[in-house]
Amino acid sequence: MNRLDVLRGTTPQKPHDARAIAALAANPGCTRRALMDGAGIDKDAAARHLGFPAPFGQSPFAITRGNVFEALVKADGCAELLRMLREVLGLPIAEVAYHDVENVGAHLRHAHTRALFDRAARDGLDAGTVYDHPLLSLEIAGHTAYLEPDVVAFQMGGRFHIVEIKSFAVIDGQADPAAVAAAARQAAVYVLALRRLLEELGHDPLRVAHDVVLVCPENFANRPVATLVDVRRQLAVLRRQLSRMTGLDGLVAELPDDLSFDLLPGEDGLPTRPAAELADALRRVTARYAPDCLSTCDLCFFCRDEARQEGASDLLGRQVRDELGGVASVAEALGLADGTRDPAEGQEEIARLLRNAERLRRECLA
Amino acid sequence: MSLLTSLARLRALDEGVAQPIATVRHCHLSARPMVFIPLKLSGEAAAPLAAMLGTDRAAPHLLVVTQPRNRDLRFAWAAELAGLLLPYIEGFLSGTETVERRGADPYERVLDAPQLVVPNPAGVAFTRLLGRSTRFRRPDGPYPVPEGVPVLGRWLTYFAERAAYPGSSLTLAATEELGRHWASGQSGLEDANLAALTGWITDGPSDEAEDPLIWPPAGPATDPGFDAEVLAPAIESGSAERVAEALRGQLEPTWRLMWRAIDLLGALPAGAGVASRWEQDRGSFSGMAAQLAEGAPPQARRDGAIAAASRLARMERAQAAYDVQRAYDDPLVMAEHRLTGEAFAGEVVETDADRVEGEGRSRKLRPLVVIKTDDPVRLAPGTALGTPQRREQGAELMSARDGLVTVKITKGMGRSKTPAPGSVPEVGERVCYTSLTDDFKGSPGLPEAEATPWTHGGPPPEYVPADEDAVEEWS
Amino acid sequence: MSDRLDELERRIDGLRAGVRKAMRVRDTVTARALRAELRGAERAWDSLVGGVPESGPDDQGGPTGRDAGSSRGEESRLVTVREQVHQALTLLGAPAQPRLIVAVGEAFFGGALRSNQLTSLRRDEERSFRASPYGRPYYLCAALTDRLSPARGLLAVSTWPLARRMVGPLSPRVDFLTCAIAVARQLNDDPRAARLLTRMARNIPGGGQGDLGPPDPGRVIEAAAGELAVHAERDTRDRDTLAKRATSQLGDTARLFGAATLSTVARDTITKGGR
Amino acid sequence: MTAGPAEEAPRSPEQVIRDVLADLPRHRGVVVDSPPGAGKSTLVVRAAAHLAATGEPLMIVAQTNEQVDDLISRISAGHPRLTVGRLSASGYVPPLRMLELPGVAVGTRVQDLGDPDIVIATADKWAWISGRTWPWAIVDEAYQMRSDKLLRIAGLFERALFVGDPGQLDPFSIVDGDRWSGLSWDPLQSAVSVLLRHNPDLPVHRLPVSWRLPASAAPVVSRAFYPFTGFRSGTGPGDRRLELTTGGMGTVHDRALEEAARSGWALLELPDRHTVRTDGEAVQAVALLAARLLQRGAVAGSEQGERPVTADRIAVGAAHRDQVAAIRAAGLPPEITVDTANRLQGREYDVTIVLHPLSGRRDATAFHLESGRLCVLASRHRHACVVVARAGIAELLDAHPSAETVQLGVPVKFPDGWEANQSVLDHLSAHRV
Repeated sequence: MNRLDVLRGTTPQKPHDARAIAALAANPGCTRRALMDGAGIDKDAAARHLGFPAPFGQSPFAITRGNVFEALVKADGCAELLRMLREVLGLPIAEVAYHDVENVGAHLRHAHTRALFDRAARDGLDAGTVYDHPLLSLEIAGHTAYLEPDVVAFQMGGRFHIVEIKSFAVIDGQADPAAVAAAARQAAVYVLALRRLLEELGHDPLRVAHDVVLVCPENFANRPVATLVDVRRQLAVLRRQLSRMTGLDGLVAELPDDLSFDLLPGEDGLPTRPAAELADALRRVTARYAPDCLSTCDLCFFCRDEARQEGASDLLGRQVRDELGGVASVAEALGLADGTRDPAEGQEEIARLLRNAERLRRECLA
Repeated sequence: MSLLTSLARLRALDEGVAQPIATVRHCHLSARPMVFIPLKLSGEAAAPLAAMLGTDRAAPHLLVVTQPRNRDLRFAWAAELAGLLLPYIEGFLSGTETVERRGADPYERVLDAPQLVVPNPAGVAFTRLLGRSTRFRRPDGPYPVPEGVPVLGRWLTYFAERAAYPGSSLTLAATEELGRHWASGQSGLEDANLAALTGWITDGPSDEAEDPLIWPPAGPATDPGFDAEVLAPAIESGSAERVAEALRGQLEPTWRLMWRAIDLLGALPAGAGVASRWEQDRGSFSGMAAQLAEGAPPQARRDGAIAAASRLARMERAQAAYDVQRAYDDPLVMAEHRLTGEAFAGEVVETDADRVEGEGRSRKLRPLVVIKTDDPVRLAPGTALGTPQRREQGAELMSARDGLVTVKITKGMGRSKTPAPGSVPEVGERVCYTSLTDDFKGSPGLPEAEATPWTHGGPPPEYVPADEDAVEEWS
Repeated sequence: MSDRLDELERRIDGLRAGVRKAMRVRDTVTARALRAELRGAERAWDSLVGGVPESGPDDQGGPTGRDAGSSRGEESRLVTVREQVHQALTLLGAPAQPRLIVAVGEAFFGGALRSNQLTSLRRDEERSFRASPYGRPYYLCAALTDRLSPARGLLAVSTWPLARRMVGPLSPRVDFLTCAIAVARQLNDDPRAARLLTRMARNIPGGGQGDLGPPDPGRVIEAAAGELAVHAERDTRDRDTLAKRATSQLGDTARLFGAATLSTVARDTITKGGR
Repeated sequence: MTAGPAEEAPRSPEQVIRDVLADLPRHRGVVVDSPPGAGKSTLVVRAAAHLAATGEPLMIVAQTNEQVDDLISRISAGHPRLTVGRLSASGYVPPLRMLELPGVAVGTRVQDLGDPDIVIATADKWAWISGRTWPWAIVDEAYQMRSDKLLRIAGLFERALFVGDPGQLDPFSIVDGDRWSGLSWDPLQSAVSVLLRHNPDLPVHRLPVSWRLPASAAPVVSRAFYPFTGFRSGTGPGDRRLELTTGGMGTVHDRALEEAARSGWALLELPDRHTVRTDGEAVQAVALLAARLLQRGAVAGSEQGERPVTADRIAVGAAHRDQVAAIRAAGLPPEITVDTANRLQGREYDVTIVLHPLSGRRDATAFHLESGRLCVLASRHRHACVVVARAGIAELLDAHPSAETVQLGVPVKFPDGWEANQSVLDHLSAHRV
């Protein structure tokens, strides 16, 4: 049995979605996170159980807005979408065939998707142009994750394009770079999944374009606008992270055998494991907290609390941590600064710098 | 961020209270700032939800869009906003002074200018979007909007753009200004939370700052929990009062924080360069007002090639000047450069005030000053130096070894054969010299927009206000 | 009274805080209970503050942010939802989504339909049909997918030729173009009609002219017809095949409202068809 | 540089130069990408002479005064008959060697120069010139030139040849330029990218051969920094030799130099530790390497014959100014160049000693990962490059969070700094000491 499964114990595996997979790259240096993701443990549930609920939430207005916009893009036989595909991909007029993969039962969707794309890839003729609600899959650390791109577009030219529909606005050609990046990372997951699919089917994976079609509302109107986004960089990062995930066993090997992240869910699915016990278990694998985690990891408040208790300079951010050279603890750094602590071997320089800085601050604030 | 600031953060973390990283205030604070706290509807680009604003901390105005998705209510809201902001802005246009310029006609400059204070950079960004979504509207034509709205749009755009202009104080983001003067014991990311940052500076840190129930976000984004549990039902109910009350509850805590932030900054003495930078702000503001009066078209959506290049040149120039001025105005800022060896301070231990170089006509007064310093000097001989103690002075580094630095004074000693009294530091005086100097060579001109070269796409089409701009949906 | 108000407000704040605390730790049970109390308190507050109607402007503006229900809605309240939908669909002459039906209702019949009024419509129609088949002159029924299952979110009219209610791969586009032509033909001076046509026209190559002014119906019709010609032949073929299958494989009800057990029926009927 | 199709059938440098010259009259602009040491200056001089020969006046734009002076001496060496006018700012003092050159006039105004065949100046100086246009221009180091500079001078010429190295550091600004991102004329983009976005049909040629980089380096640099537009080295294996005439004492520094002499690369790896930027040990190691290199009487043998590696043929490169200062302070012979990547651009030495930008760090910022930085540092040498670094860079890269944001409408830059660093590190690990 996979050691990661042991780590998870009776806790049901949390399936990865595209966002979760994309998030693997957020902090690869963090063993704690890598193991929890690898084992497929619901970090959000864990965080709540530990008494450190994640600071994330989505406004109902945002959610409605998102759904309404997607509906608008797909309304009237994808009229808007076709217009945009004709604009950005030069789609021929004749290509309008629409396939709603969801017309089959959920249990058949993946197989149906495979069949449809296989046909499209084999004979471009009479293939669909817009595939709505396809279902792709990707292997993550030995488990299959199912992924639902918004739309996959297929072109007579024989290329597949991932279409990503987002409800953040493109204003005068610009959009929030963080939001675009997130969309690109997510789309890259779909591109990779679709490429793997074609490969399995014996087609050229590169027929999936690395340019994804990002559809957003334009300016302040509801009118959708499409932009091509090159996700090659995101793909490279993604491949790296996935190969790390398979390499997790290395990490796992060093873990004590009795270590378990099991939440022991009860009848109602709520964790029953004593929070303190879970906390101890987590603390046995090192985290690598950085303030950036506050926007990328469900466990952030737990790890920040840990960093506070340790008085770790990580609290102040990666940059500060780096400026302090080898010095990891706040007390140590300050001790070196006001000379109450002698530099350990290799700390002479940072000590000199800190003392200098301290001298200057005193002089100026005197 | 320098090691000096990092040290301050460590200290703050250790002592549980923010540490000063400036000894003077580097931004201008208006006697009558307009505090402006906008809220937007989640999931929308620029759908205003509410704003709390005003110049009187005791009497904030609350503007609310009670049906945030209703286009007409949105413009009504913008009109109300115009009704409050425009009188404030235009109030400054009456008192002016005439400024003579070399090689150009004199112009009228306002004696004082308005100042917009928003909670955070996101607030500035939203102000920009509000401006963008209203400045192209028309009071006439197919989709008319209330009178003031297009004008408001232009001013909001202007204020948002000024916020990006280094050293300008026309628009301040509270978190940024506080962060420029105090180092908290948390990360820069967490400093973006106004409640948290002010907490560090005043009562000390508390996780309550992250609890939206105690300290609602300072906007423009609202707390999702609030949206779900309070706002949505209130809007459902169709009760305008209830929506207004809900939003007032979200805005009032931030309102108090904003004035607290202003008081904190106000308690610091203004740096020497602040007045001159504010003077530029007044000039810029007067220019904008003039353009508006002359009926110039609204600011373009994006800068054209020429506009972009000239704006970049102006901003780089301003940034350089701002950095140097801050260092000259503030020993604690200068200390950052002393730490990296680009500046040094110490006591004058020896001078040769009447030293001269050259013979006959090329005979020049070149006094030497030797300074004893503990700072690590990393300046090569020949480096041009300036000093905060005598701003008109020019100097050059001769040599620096074992804590003794020899400096040659090259400028600012007056015309006579011997240095003007006080122009050369005396033995025993504490002085500071730095390679940072603000000697700006004017930047070369740019072609007219009509003469944009082929390498940059050639002349752009002239802007004609199209109905398209005016009718653009706002939903 | 005002102390009562204060007291209420304190209580409301307390309850809200409670709900949000509960929500943050996903304690839905508590949250639900508190919410109930909260609503009560809020209603009390409303009535105290005085005369706020429990149900205000009924529409949040819907997806595109339309203005709340217009006065013109009033007179058409007399016409039932069912009839309004029928009017709209008849004008369009092709299966359509509630969104479009509502827009047409507004633009041409001064209707005040709302999408959510249409959600249950198909089910009601089916119920009434099962109760007394063909008891009504027409039914608002489903369009059928290539698996003869009801196509999601499409409404159609029972009196149409069967093929028109079939959805082949090209049909969504074809129907859109058909609807565009219909709307263009009917174009009146109502600004809402113009807005609708503009929206449709800009998605037809050669049909739009930016967002400016009222679109030229003639031009839209020409453009739409032009693209229709490209798809027509294959679409008609697909639909006819589907229609034949529907006739041979489906009973009356299923033929109108779609095969109930979709995938299974579809699959073994396909194998049947193979024989 | 943005991704392009890989080179078609490899053309010889001479063919490429002919293609370029042939294209000049046919197009308003011609772009030539030149990887490190691929004979960019040679091309500029050839093109200058070629254009001057048509009798039409020519203006040349370089980025720094050094580059201008260097070009002038090359031109007058190769084509003594050509008259050259050097425009300079009033503050500038021309080196004596230049005043002695025949047919070279120096002045601050075009009028002061007489009417030379070629007028040459820095982009900054050209920006002040007006009231006259030239039928031809050559813009050197065009990838290091910000597009707003080009905007200021583009009115001065009708047609232009743009030459530069796309792999080096991009121009930058001290202010945040997001408001312009995505614009085809973004002033912070390089002159070439803006030029090509507005004139996509202009021909882009590539010099296929690096004369500077030895056979041991060209493939490494090409793979890491020019993944889509490879180049090869002009010299074969063994054509470049580096001999240490005096014996070593088996210290790590000696062994590093010996490895470098043998293979063209060496990685002197210090124990894994997080350090401050001015890592004393690393700085010491760098200084020692330089000193030992001189002591051991290194001799460089190449197609240009044998010559001792004197101090002026050695460069030390680092990422930050304070590192440079620290290294200088460590007491190197003043003739040895010590500088940041930015300032080493376009320069050439026999041996370079590099303090790895990621050495001793715990996290990498975009600055440290920028591929152009490492590219400059790893491509200045004719014979060998010795890299000094703390162990642990592999782990740093492995743990690097990728959170870079994406701006719409901005062409993706290749190579990705992470990939480039990885690739170079892979190669260096084979030469670890």
